[in-house]
Amino acid sequence: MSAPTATPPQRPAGRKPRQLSGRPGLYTSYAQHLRLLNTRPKLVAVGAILLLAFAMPWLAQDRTLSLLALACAASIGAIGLNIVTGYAGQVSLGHAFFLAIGAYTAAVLSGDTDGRTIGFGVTNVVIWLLAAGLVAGLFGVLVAPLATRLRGLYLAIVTLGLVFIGEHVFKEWRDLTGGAGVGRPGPVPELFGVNLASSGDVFTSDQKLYLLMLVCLVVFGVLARNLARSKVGRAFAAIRDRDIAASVIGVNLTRYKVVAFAVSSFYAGVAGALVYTITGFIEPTSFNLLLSVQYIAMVLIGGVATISGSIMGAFFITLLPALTRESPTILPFISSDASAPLNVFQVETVLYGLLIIGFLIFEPRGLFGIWTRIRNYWKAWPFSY
Amino acid sequence: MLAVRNLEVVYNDVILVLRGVSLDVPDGKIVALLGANGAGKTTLLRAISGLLDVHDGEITKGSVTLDGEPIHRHNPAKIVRLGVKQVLEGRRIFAELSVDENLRTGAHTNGRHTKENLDRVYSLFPVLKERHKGTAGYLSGGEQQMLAMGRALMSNPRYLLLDEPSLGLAPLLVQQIRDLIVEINKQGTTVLLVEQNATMALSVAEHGYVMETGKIVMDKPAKELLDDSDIREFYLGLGAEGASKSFRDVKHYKRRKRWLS
Amino acid sequence: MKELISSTLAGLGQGSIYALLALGFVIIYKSMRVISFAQPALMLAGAVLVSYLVGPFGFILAVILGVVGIALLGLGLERTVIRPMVGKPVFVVAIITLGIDIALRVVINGFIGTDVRQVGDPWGFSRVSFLGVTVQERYIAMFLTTAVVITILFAFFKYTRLGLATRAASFDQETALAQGISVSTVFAMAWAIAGGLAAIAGTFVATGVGVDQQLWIIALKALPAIILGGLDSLGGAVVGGLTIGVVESLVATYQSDFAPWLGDNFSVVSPYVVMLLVLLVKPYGLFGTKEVERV
Amino acid sequence: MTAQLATEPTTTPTAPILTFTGVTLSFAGVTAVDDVSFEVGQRELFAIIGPNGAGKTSIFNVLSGVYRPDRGSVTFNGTDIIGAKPHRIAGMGMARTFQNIELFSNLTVLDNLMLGRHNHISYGALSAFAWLGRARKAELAHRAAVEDIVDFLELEQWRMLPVGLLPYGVQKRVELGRALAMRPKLLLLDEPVAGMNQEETEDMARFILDIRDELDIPMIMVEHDMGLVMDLADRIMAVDFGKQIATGTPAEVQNHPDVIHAYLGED
Amino acid sequence: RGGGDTGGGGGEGEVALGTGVTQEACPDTPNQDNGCIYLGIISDLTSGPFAALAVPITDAQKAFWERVNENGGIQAGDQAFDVDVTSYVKDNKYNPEVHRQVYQEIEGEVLGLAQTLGSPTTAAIINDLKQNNVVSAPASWTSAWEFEDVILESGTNYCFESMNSVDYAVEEFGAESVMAVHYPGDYGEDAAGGAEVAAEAQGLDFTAIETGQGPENQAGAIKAVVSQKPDLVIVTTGPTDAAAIVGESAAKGFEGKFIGTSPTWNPALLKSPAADAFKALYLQSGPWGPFGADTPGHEAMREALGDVEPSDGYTAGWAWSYPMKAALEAAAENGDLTREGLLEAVTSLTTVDYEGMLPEDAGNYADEPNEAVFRQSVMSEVDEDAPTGVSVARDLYTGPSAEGYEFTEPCF
Ligand SMILES: Nc1ncnc2c1ncn2[C@@H]1O[C@H](COP(=O)(O)OP(=O)(O)OP(=O)(O)O)[C@@H](O)[C@H]1O
Ligand SMILES: Nc1ncnc2c1ncn2[C@@H]1O[C@H](COP(=O)(O)OP(=O)(O)OP(=O)(O)O)[C@@H](O)[C@H]1O
Ligand SMILES: [Mg+2]
Ligand SMILES: [Mg+2]
Repeated sequence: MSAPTATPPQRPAGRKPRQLSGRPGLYTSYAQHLRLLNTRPKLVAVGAILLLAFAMPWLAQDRTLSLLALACAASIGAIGLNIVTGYAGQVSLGHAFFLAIGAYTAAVLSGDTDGRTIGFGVTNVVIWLLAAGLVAGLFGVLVAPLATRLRGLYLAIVTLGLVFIGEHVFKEWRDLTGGAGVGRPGPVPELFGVNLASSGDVFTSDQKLYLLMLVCLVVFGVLARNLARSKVGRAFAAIRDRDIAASVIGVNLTRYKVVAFAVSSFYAGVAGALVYTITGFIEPTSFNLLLSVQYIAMVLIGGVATISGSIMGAFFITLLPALTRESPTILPFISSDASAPLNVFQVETVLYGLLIIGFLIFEPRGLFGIWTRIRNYWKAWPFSY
Repeated sequence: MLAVRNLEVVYNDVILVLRGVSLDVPDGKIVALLGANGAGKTTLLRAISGLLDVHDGEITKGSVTLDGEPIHRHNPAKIVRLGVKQVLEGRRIFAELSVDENLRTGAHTNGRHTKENLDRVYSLFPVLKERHKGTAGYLSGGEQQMLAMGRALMSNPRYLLLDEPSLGLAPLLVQQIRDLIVEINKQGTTVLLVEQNATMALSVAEHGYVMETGKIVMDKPAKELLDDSDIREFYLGLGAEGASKSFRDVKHYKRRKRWLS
Repeated sequence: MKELISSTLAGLGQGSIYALLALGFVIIYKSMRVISFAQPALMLAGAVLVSYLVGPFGFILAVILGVVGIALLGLGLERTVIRPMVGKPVFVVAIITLGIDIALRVVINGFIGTDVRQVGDPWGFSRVSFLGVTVQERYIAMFLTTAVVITILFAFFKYTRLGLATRAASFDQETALAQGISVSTVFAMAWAIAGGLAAIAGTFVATGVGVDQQLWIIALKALPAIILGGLDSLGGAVVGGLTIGVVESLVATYQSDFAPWLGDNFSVVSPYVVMLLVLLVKPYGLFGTKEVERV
Repeated sequence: MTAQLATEPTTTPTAPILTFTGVTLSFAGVTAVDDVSFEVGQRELFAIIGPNGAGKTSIFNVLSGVYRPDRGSVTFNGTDIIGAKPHRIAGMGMARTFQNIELFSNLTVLDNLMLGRHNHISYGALSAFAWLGRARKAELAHRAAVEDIVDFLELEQWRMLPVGLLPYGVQKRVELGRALAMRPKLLLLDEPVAGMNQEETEDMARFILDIRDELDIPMIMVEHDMGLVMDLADRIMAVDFGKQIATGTPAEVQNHPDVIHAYLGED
Repeated sequence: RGGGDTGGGGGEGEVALGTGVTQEACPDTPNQDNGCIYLGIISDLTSGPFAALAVPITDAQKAFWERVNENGGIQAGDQAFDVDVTSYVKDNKYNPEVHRQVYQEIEGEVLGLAQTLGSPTTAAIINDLKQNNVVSAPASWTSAWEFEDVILESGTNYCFESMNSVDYAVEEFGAESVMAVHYPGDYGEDAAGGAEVAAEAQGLDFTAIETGQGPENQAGAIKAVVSQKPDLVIVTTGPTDAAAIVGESAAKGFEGKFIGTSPTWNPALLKSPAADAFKALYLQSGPWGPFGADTPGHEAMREALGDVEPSDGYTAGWAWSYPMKAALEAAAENGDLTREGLLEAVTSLTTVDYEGMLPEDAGNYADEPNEAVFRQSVMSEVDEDAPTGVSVARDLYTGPSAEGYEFTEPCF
């Protein structure tokens, strides 16, 4: 008997292989579906929010604007962290480090040429902002190989190590940072010859900075949203959900982890530069575990793997302390004497912790989860299709 | 007797999955539960063994009773101690633990007879004995399924709820599992068997239930089910003459059987 | 040479503290796959509680009561805050533990007040010497205590049903439940043990110098230790803790002579550098369980 | 004949799409694949059967680059693929489904299918940021292609749902769709009908036949459902403890005593 | 509600009122006829590293201004103003960003700051302070404040204090080698800088050892002390770290002297195992006498505070308040209680009545730093019977090094 041979399948003659292609008539509807704001309500809602946001300088006090500006800048950082952690699933506690890189890059570039710390006097916002992002992104690329070897909490703690090592370097490198407890001035923002950090005739510094931050947030938010819905964003999600399967369907794990860290760090760098432009002062010990954790909290509280969630989370965490500081008005019976056993200051801090706890217990999917809940209430999402 | 009465289960507060299911599992018997994917069979088992919580599910109506006592408010640990044990769908072994340790976790509520039970399981599944120190996660799909079965037996349960035990097993092993179910049943354990492999299930069960979208649509002795023409066509894949038909002849747009709707 | 030996021994003593702290982290991790950032607060609470109890009860009894007290505190936290989170994403739980830490430390600070509190340990800075090498007595006490604690824990996880149940629950809660394992009991126990360990560690940290509001920071040193040893390995926690202790001590002693260019105070970050180097070679630490993944 | 069947690789008349020669793969203590050789022809539906733990999935893992074998060679479409990274092999046109569904459960059906096209979408991260032009055009074109697959596999009603919420049988189908989206030159199916009822099995059988007959894609299928295997396969290889024990037409393998003894049982 | 509140130009009397000054009485004051001057406090009240000191500092300041109010407040012609330091108290958690945020929250409500605690934190708002002319009393002793007009520092700074400590050790113990064991940053480096200046001036061997926070991080410092055996160690750390350094060094046979600064010391160290070592080897420098010192100012403070656990945080908070009081009085006298008026009063202030806690010329804010800086400090020794565990060994003195030092920039 001969070895069995394969019998090619019999196919009815004349039938051509069916091709999986071509139905041009439907293109327009896909285009519509792929649009960023693909439904009318979304368009209206986002338009209204933007309108309000840009009207803010005329509606709110300077100190509120300053806080909002901070929240906008932090949002960019939160978006960055969400890209690497939320979308690509690589939990990073190293965000503080990248924020620092951005902040110092910007501060050095725009700094006084003959101050006690290094400075090059390049005060143009566009230049130092991009530089801050790029330098931080470069560090992200250097760190990324760790992510190809380490998983989950191991990666998280190792990136935390980065923060500690960074903090050490920043404390010791006095020419760069001024040293612990001394610090250096933040980046100097100048655009079209106008120093945005000093009040002018038309706008106060807070108004100008707020607008700058808002514009940056809109730009970087839209860019991130584009990335998220692209091939790259899908590859991130694939790596996050099942990395072996991702590689078997053709996703280059190493490359996309590097891209995720690079983009995330770029955003962190930009955010670092902006945050400390508002603060106006950089102290090297600020870039610590707590800062990283705050950003993680923004992502979790806002909602993992959503851009709008990152923004909500950043606003929540940035504004929360200001809100808890209002607790005396709600709880007037609590002593404002700092030496009393349970005084307002302790209540403030405890409340901050408790609110985060309570929030996450109530809705582990974050603010975005609450939003979808509300939406579900109206239509039984996601079964509405 | 394990009895389910008028059970309604809702996931995430909105998705109604069981819509008034009633079912009896008399002592000493093997009862089969058939049904398409997504009919709610697993959900029913979860409701019995108290595991709905983990999935954000909730019993909104009806009851589960064991010998007349309601148990649907008990926690899973208590239900296991009462002798009702579920083998989860899919290969839910503890991947990082060794085979031996996996089996020992099964004995959690019944530590005294670990030794005998271990011997019993290893004699039922010699493959596992060979690899008893190995990491369970590296076992093949079928080996993992055996491990899950063996683990459930470690506590000598009175009622065993099996969720698709033949899933992914080689034909020979399916036969073994079937024999094993019969054997376990002979030794006094009542079995509620959820299966896609209707041929196998109905060959051992005394009574069968068919479930469709959250409702019991048929409830007959197994023999009668085997003779039912719909069951023969849609669950057993038998042609009109009783001979199995070829998959090569499957038609493109096939009529689907739905008892409801 | 003598300096090398005594520096190593001091490192081992300090490392014992890290090991005890690391064990607390590891126990919680083993049960629920979460790094509990509440450990620093529990440690501080332990030290403060002992400092209050030592007056009326004496050191030994105070430590015992302190351990029980903080174990109960851990239990209470688990019950009220962690229990509702069972089955939720681990990073959410981790951030919640951080919230606990923030809130709890404010309360504890109230009990510390402006003074440095003392735990009244019998060792102080007294030293014993053998073979020409002198070691502080408290380091010996720490080392021995750690040895005893680790032995007990090992036996617990290896030989008891609850120990195995704990490991099972950490891998797959639903399946564990289906085996009749009460996952909540497992978690409660883990938090109680972690609390007790934190109290012992806190007491040791406070020997000699006392308790102030900043004492909690030391607990973070346990992080590189647990990663170095492998997150879910008790033995790893001990090896990791001791390694970190010795490395830190040696770096502190010799760095200024051999590598001053690393900057002052390099010893503070040396644990993280060691951790990084080890992980590049062994991605799950020295003894961590490799995540089993196959398709 | 038995001995010959077991040792000699069988040949196909046309140039084979895949040649698997003398491959051995072992893990601590287990030889999962032991000197296995086979070929798959250009239009063939080749099935692998064998008891649990025989090494079938391991063969797939070697093929898709998840494991690197200790010995042997694998030539796919003329290229030696031993040592290549999984994503490279995928790029060459090898697609597979998994025994335990490996979908990206938080993503929608469409996104999962679009991920299948990952290697065919050629724009970089920078154009992704801007979205204008290249990226947008590519997305639209590939979206249209993916919708065709949706049609083909009758997945319309679930397109926008996260796959995690779908019934098991549908998920299996989505996984098949994701593999098809890769425009494969060879498709590996690991237990495509496991856990399915009769009805769903019949559906799947129909898709498999369509893929072969209409899309002209050769396949290797691992399956325990003997009815399906015997009906659909052109050739079958049986393995046990990593060794191949028989290769031949369904009828030959079905009656092979070793196969009956090790796998089918006397029923 | 009566009276105009924040009228910028003039109001009803002849006194010009600015932001944070009202005709209306302060809340909860017995002097219902007085107007009110609001001063803010930004301090480390809960979880920061200096909370243990910041709380007594804040309490002492409250007591100080209460006493001022009880004595009729700040007189401005036929009008008087109470000073309120309780309405705008904020917690900075010792974080510069938080500090700036809370500052912005109260910026529009207060005339000045009765306390802005910490130097990096204050550095974060210094530009805002200058831009808005907000006069502030710091709660820190770094030498940088001498160069800022809006900052009303009191007593000498760490830099001069350490110079004096070195000089003291040379005189008293004939020290020939000095080591500064210090935290990084403003606090430690200011002191180390001063010690180095003095060592150079006196021709002594000098080494600086930077050390981290946390008792577990002191091994390097201890090794340096024990192996180099300097005659004098200037310690600028926190109390527990000092306990580790002093206790362990002594246990290893070190016999030289330690001199610490105020934040280094805590009376409870005398209950610690390191107590004997402290008693034998430790001295305590400070810008003024400790809690139990014998001056009218100290006396008034103890009386005002009543029954409290003694802490030199109180002493500091109290002493830091005098120049603000003097500045307010001067501004009121000038009839200009606006921010500009207050700043102007400050820049022409040459003396301040510290009720004997410090000499009057310690309060010179008019001249150039080199002339204005106050160079005297106090040396105390461990004394178990004193309220805060230390009592004065040598009252306010200036050593030769400090005397001759040309002060043109901060020491760190
Ligand atoms: N956790 C959950 N949340 C929401 N819906 C769920 C959940 N679990 C199951 N469902 C839905 O409930 C229905 C019944 O599911 P169940 O798993 O009980 O079916 P089954 O009959 O066991 O199917 P299979 O044969 O695939 O195992 C399905 O439509 C499923 O999508
Ligand atoms: N990563 C691994 N590490 C260790 N052993 C492994 C690994 N992967 C597979 N094995 C072992 O190799 C053998 C073959 O496994 P494989 O998954 O290929 O079997 P299979 O033929 O697919 O079985 P089934 O039909 O049950 O899926 C098994 O004994 C399995 O335990
Ligand atoms: Mg099921
Ligand atoms: Mg397999």
